[in-house]
Amino acid sequence: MSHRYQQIALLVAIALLLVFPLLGDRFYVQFVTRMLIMVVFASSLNLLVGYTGLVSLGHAAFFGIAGYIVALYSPEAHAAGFWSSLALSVGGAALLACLIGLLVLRTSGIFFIMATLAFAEMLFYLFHDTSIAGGSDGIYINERPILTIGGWVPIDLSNFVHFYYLVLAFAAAVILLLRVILQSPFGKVIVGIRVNEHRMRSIGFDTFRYKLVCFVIAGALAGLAGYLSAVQFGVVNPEMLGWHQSGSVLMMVILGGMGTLAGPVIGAFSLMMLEELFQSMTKHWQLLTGVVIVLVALYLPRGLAGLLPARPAGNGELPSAGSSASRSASSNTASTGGAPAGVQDRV
Amino acid sequence: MDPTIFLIQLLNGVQYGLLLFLVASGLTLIFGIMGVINLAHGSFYMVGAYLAWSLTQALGSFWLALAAGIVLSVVLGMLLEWLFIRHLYRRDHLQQVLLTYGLILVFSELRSILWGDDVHGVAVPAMLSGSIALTETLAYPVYRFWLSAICVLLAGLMYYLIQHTRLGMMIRAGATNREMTQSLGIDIGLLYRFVFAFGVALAAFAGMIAAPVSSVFPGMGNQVLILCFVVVVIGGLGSVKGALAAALLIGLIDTFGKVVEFELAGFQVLPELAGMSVFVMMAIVLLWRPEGLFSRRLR
Amino acid sequence: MSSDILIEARGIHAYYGASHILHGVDFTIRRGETIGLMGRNGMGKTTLLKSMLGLLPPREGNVLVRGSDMTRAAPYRVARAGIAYVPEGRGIFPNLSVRENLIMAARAGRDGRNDWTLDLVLATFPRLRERLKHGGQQLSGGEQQMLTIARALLTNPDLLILDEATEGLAPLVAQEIWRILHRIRQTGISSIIVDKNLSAVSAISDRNVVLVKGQVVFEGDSDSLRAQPDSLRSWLGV
Amino acid sequence: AKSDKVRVGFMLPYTGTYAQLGIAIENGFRLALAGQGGKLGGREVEYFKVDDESNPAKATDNANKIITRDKVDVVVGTVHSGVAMGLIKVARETGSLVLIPNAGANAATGELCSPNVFRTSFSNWQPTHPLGKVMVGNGHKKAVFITWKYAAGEEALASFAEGYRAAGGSIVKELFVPFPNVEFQALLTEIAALQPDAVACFFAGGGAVKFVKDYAAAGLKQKIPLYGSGFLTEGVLDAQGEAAEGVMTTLHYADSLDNARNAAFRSAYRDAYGTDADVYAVQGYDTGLLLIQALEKTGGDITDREAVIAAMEGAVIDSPRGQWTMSKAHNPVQDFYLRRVENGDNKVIGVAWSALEDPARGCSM
Amino acid sequence: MSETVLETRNLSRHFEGLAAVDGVSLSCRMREVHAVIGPNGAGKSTLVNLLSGDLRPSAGRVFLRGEEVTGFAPPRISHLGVGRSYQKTNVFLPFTVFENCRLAAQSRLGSSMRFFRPARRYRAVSEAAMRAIEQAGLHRQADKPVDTLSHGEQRQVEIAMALATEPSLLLLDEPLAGMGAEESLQIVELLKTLADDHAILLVEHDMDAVFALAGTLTVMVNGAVLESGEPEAVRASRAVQLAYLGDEHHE
Ligand SMILES: Nc1ncnc2c1ncn2[C@@H]1O[C@H](COP(=O)(O)OP(=O)(O)OP(=O)(O)O)[C@@H](O)[C@H]1O
Ligand SMILES: Nc1ncnc2c1ncn2[C@@H]1O[C@H](COP(=O)(O)OP(=O)(O)OP(=O)(O)O)[C@@H](O)[C@H]1O
Ligand SMILES: [Mg+2]
Ligand SMILES: [Mg+2]
Repeated sequence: MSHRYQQIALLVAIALLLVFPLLGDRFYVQFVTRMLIMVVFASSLNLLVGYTGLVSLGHAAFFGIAGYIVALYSPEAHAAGFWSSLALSVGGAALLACLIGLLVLRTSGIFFIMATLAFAEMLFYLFHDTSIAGGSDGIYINERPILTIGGWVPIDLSNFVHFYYLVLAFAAAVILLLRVILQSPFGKVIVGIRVNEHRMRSIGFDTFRYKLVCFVIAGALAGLAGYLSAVQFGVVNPEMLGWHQSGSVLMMVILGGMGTLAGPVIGAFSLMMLEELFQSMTKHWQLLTGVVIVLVALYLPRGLAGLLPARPAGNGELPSAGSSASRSASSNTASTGGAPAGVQDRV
Repeated sequence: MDPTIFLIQLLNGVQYGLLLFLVASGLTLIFGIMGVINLAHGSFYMVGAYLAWSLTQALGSFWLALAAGIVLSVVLGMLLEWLFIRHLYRRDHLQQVLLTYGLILVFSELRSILWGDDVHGVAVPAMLSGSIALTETLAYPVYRFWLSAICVLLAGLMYYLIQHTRLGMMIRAGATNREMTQSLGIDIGLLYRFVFAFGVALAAFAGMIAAPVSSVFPGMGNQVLILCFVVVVIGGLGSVKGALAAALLIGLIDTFGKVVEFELAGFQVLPELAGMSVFVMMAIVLLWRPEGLFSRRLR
Repeated sequence: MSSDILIEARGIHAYYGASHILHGVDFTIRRGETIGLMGRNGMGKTTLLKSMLGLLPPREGNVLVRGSDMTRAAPYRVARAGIAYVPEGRGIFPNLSVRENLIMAARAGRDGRNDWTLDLVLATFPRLRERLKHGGQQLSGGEQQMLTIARALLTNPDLLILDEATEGLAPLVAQEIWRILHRIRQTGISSIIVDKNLSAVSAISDRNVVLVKGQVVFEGDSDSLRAQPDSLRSWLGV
Repeated sequence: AKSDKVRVGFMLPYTGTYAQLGIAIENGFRLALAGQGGKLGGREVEYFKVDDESNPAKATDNANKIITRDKVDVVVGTVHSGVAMGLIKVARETGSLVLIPNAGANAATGELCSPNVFRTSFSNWQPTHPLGKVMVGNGHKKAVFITWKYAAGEEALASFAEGYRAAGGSIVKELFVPFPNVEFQALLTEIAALQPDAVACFFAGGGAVKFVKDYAAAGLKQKIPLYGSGFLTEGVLDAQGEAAEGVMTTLHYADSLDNARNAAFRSAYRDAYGTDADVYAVQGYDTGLLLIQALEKTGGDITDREAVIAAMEGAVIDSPRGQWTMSKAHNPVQDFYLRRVENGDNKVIGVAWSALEDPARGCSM
Repeated sequence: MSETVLETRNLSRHFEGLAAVDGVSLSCRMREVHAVIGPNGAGKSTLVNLLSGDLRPSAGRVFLRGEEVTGFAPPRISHLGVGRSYQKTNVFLPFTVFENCRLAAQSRLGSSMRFFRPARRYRAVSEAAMRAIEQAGLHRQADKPVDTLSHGEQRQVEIAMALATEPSLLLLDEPLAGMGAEESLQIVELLKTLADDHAILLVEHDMDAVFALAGTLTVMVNGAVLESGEPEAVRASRAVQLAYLGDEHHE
C-alpha cells in the first residue's frame, strides 16, 4: 500500500518538476536547475560511496576539471559547440578518473579517502597557484556553448527555461542509467565489492577492473554535472574542485541516504533548500544546518531516505544495499578503522 | 644553501612538524585508535585557541588560562561523547563523518556568537618571551623551543600510554571488538568517554599553546584539519610513532618546499607549487605503502 | 542458598529485530556446576548465552547474576561478577599482539584467587609462547582459539562459558582442553559448555540442557540423556 | 510590480573570515544615506541582503539571488575577489548596476570592465604601487617581496615590482607562501640569509597578524625594515601589538587621517554603531556617496541606466579619505598615504602618491 | 589412475623468518579426497592460501592440470576451476544466502562487464546458485540474510559458495568446524558424492570425517610434510600419533 503512495508521490514530483518553469520565476528556475545539477553530481558519488563502498573525498576533481575544460575550450569571442565541448569535458573527466583511479584504487578504506583527497587537492593547487586559468579568482566562459542538431538550435543554453529542461533531462537519464546498471551483473559485482572485496576476488572477480570502471563511470557523470554547472553561469574557479565541494556533495549523499537511488536526490534537494530557508531566517543559519545534520546522523542511520517506507524486497532497489548500511558497519570497521585490509593474509 | 641556513631550516621544519604532531595527536587517538572519524577535530583546536585568548584576558595569566582551558575542554569532550559520539560507535563510519561535519558548523557559529569573527593575538607569557640569536640577523623565540619540548614530551607520553599500558591495550581492543572487550569486564563506555575527552583536550591544548605564535582567527580549525588527517594517514592508523614521523616529514617538506627551487623540464617546480607539496608527498607515500608508513602490520 | 546460584535466567524471550528466537527459557547454574548446553545449529544456544551475558538483553524475562538483577546491565558488569566468555568464532583482538591480548584484561578472581597466571597459561599452550610477539591476526585459526581460551582463564573466573571452544583445534589440543576443563571443574569453577563433541561434553557435565527452537526440551544428567536415544536423535540429530 | 522605492542589494560576507568587513561596509553605506534622511534622490530605499560567505563556489548563485530574485536596482558587493568575479559575470549578463566596495581584482576594472560595474575601493594594482618610490626614497634599493600565492598577492607583487623598478630598486627575491598557510618560519630564515635592505609584503587578516608577529619574533624587524600594502595593519593592530610598531604601509586611507571630513565621519560612525570606523567602512560610505550623487543628478530615477552611469563617471567624491574621482575604467583615482605604526595606530606620514590611477590594462571602455 | 589436477613442488612460504609452509610437495587427483591434517599452526591454511592465490609463495611452484600457476591472483585461479572455503567464515553477511551463491555463480559468466540486462534474467546463474544451496542443505534459509543465520548455518553458506562457482578442484579449509553433529554428517555425505567428479583438498580436524573421506592423507607439522600416504598407514605412524592424533585415535 505504502509502496503505491510512493509511486504516486514520485509521479507528482515528476509532474511538478515538468511544469515548474511555467510557474516559477527566473531565480527559482535557476535554483532548481542547480539542485538538479547537484543531483547528478551526488548520484555519481553515490555510485562510489553507497554502492561500491569507495568513499571519495576528491570527487570534485572530476566536477571541476570538466568545468575548466569547457572554460578553456570555449573561444574568447564566440560560442563553442555544445556536443564537442560536452564530449571533451565528460571525456576529460573520465580520463582523469581513469588515471587517478589506477593509482588510488590500490589503497582502501580511510587511505582511499585520503588518496582521493590528495589528488583532488593537487589539482586544486594547480589551478589556484598557477595562471593556467585565472588562478584563485577563476575564469569566465564568455559565450555559452551552442547546441545545434544539423544547423537547428533546439535548445538555447542562455535561456534559463531551456537550460532547465536540458538539465532535468540529463538528471533523469543519469538516474535511469544508474538504476539499470545497478540491476545488471556489473551492479551486483560492485555491491559485492563493497561488502567483501576479498571474497569477491576469491570467487573469481578481478575486483580492481570493476572498481576502476566504476570509478570512471562516476568520474564521467561528475564531469557531466561539472559541465552543466560551469555552463549555467559561465564562471569557473578553483573552489569547484576543492575539498569543500567534495565534502559538501558527500554530505548530500550521506544525509540523503547512501546506497539508494532516491538518497542523493533527497540529499541534494533537502540540503540546498534547508540552507536557503535558514539563510533567510538568521545570520547564524549554519548553526541550524549543523543541528539538522547532527540530528539526522543521530536519529536516521539510513539518512533521510530512511524515512521512506522500505520497498518490498526484489522490487527495484537492491534489497541489500540501503538496508545493510548499518548492518555492514562491522565489516566496514575492518576496512576503515581497525584491522587493515591486509587481513587477507589471515583467513 | 649555506650550511648554517640549512641547519636553521631544518630546525624550522622540525619545529613546525612537532607542532603539527601535537595537533594531530588527538586525532590519532580518536580516529586511529578509537576508530571514530572526527571531522570536528579542527574545531576543538580553534576552540582551544579562542579559550586561550578569552581566558587569558579574564584571568590575566596565560598559565591560569591554560589550566582552566584544559579542564573546560575535558568537560566539553565528555559532554560531546555522552550526547553524540557514543551513539555512533556501532554505526557506519560515514554516520560519524556526517555528525562531526554538523558539529563543525555548530562550533563555528557558536564561536561567532560567543567570540565574534575578529582576529586576535595572545601575548607570549613573560617568562618565555625572549629570543635566542641564531645568526646576526635571525633570532629564534624561546617560546617556540618550549613548544617543541612540550610536543616531544607529549609524544613520548602518548606512545607509552598507548603501546605499553593496559589502558592503551584496552582502548585499542575496544576499537576492533566492543562486545568482546566488554565481555572481558572492561567498561568500554566510560573508557571511551575519557579517551574522547582526552583527544578533545589534546586538540584544544594544541590550540591554546599555539595561540601565542599562530594568532587566533575563525578559519584556523579548518585549515589544520586536513593537515592532521594527512599526518595520521601517512603515519599509519593508530601509530603514535608514525604520526610523529609523518608530522616531521610534512614539517620538513613544507619548510623546504617553500624555499628550495629546482628545475624540471625547464619549469621552476618548487616553490611555485609549494601548496601541492604536502599532497604530492601523501600520494607518493600511499602509493608506495598503501597503509601508511607505520601500519600496524609492519609493527 | 541463593548465593550458591551464579546465574539464574527466568522466562527469557529473546529477539533479533522482529525474529523471536528464545521462547521462555529458564536456566540456572550453581557454583561448582558444569553444564552442557546442546542443540542443533540455529536452535538458540548462543542466543541464550548472549542474553545472560548482557550482550543481547532479553525482551521478556529476568537474568539474575549472583542474586542481583542484571537483565539489562552492561556486559562488563556481568563479566566483573566473575564470568568469562569464550565466544564462538573467536573474539581475539587482531590489532593487539598475543601478549597484549592476554594481559589486557588479566586479573585476579573475585576472591583474590590467582590460579591462572601468564606463566601457567603459556605452559598450558606452549604454541602461544612461541607466538607472543605476533599480532593476533597473524595466528592460525587454532592458535586464535587457544588465545581466546587462555585470555578467559586469565581473568580467573568463577564461571567459564565456552561456546564451541574446541572448534578448529587439533585433536591433541582439544584433548588438552577437555583435561583442563576437568581440572577446572575440580577446583570448583563452574562452566557452561557448548560443543559438538557430545561424548566429551556428557563426560564432564553434571547436567545437560537441550534446546530445540528456542525452548528447553530436556534438562538432566548425562545418563538420563543417553537413556533416550530416540529423542536424542530428533533433538540433536545423532 | 516594483514599488517606488529604490532597491539596494548588499551582497557581502556576513559570516566567515570576512564577516567584519561586510558589516563595516554596510554600516558605512547606511551612514552615508543617513545624511540624506535615508533617501536616495528623494526616494525611499529598500534593502536586500545576501550573505556570500566569501565562497567563490556559491558566487554566481548568490549573485543570481540578489539580482534576479530580489530584483534590486543596484548591488553593493563584494569583499572577496573570486566572489566578485562571479557577481560581475551575472551583472554583465543581466546589465545590473554593481558597485564594488572592496574586492581589488584588477580585472574588475581591467579586462572585465563594463559600463555597469563601478569600484569605490581600489584595484590590487594600487596600494603596493607607491611603496617602491617610498622605499627607494628611504635608501632601500634591494628588497624582498613576500606574499600568499594567490591572485591578489600576485597582482600586488606585479604592481610593486613595476613601481620599485621604476624608482630604481631591484627585487632580490619574490617569496610565496601557499594560501592560506601561515607557517612563515622557513621564509623568514630565507630573508635573514638574503639580507635585503628591506622587505615588502602583502598580507591581510589572520595571516597579517601572524606574519608581523613572526617577523618581529625572529628579530628581523630591528634589522630589516618591513613595508607593506596598508591591509597589513588594518583592523589587526590590536592583535599584532608591539610587533607592528614601526611597520610602514601605503593605503588610500588611515584612521588617523587629519582632515575635518574624516573627523566628522569617524565621530558620526562611532555614534551610530558604537565602534570605530575603518577603511572598509569608508569604502562603504563612499559607495553610498557615489550613489547619492548619481541619483541626485538623475532626480531619483535609477532606471535610466545611461544617465546614472554618466553621473557616476563624472562624480567627484568628497570622502573621508580625501577627494577622489572615477577613472575611465570606473576605478577611483585617489591619493595614497604613507603610514607608520606608532603606539598601536597607523600614523600618516604623508602622501606617497597623489591621484594614483590604475592603468586599467585590457579595458577597452 | 585418474588425472592429477593439482600438484605442488617444494612449496614454501615464510613470514619474517617463520617458515609457515616449508617445502611441501603434494598432488591431488580427480575423484579423490586428499586430506591434510596437522597440529594448529602447522601451516595448513597457509598452504590452502598459497594454492588459491590468496598468498604468494616464497619459493616452490604450483601446477593445475600440468600448467604452472605459481603466483597467480585469486580471480585467475578461481577461473581455472578452483573453489575454496575459508576457515573463518568469509561471506557477504548482509546478502541473502541466495544472493551470496548467485554472485559466486555469476563469476562463471566470464566477464561481468554487462551493464544493461538485469542480473536476475541470467537464468543459468540462478540455477547454479540454487543447486549449490541445495547441496549444502540450506534451501530453507535461501532467502534469509546471512547475518541472521547462526554460526553453524553460516559455515554451510561458506561451502555453498565454494560450490556455486562450479569448480573441479575444491579447497576446503575446515568445512566442518562449527557445524553441529547432524550437519557434519550431511556434509560428509555431500563430499562423498562430490568426490565422484571433483578433486578435493580437505583440511579438517574432525578425524571421523577425515577417515571417512580421505583417499590420501598428508600430515603437516611445522610447515613440512611429516607423513603422507594411505590413511590407515598414516594413522598407524607413531610420529603422527605423537604429533597430532593423541591417544584417542590409536585404537
Ligand atoms: N544477528 C542475528 N539476527 C537475526 N537472527 C539471528 C541473528 N543471530 C542468530 N539469529 C538466528 O537465531 C537463531 C538462533 O541462533 P543461535 O546463534 O543462537 O544458534 P546456535 O544454537 O548457537 O547455533 P550454532 O550451533 O549454529 O552456533 C538462528 O535461527 C539464527 O538464524
Ligand atoms: N600473516 C601471517 N604473519 C605471520 N605469521 C603467520 C601469518 N599467517 C600465519 N602465520 C603463522 O604461520 C603458521 C601457520 O599458520 P596456518 O594458519 O597455516 O596454520 P594451520 O595449520 O591452518 O593451523 P590451524 O589448524 O590452527 O588452523 C602459524 O604459526 C601462524 O601463526
Ligand atoms: Mg552458536
Ligand atoms: Mg587453519
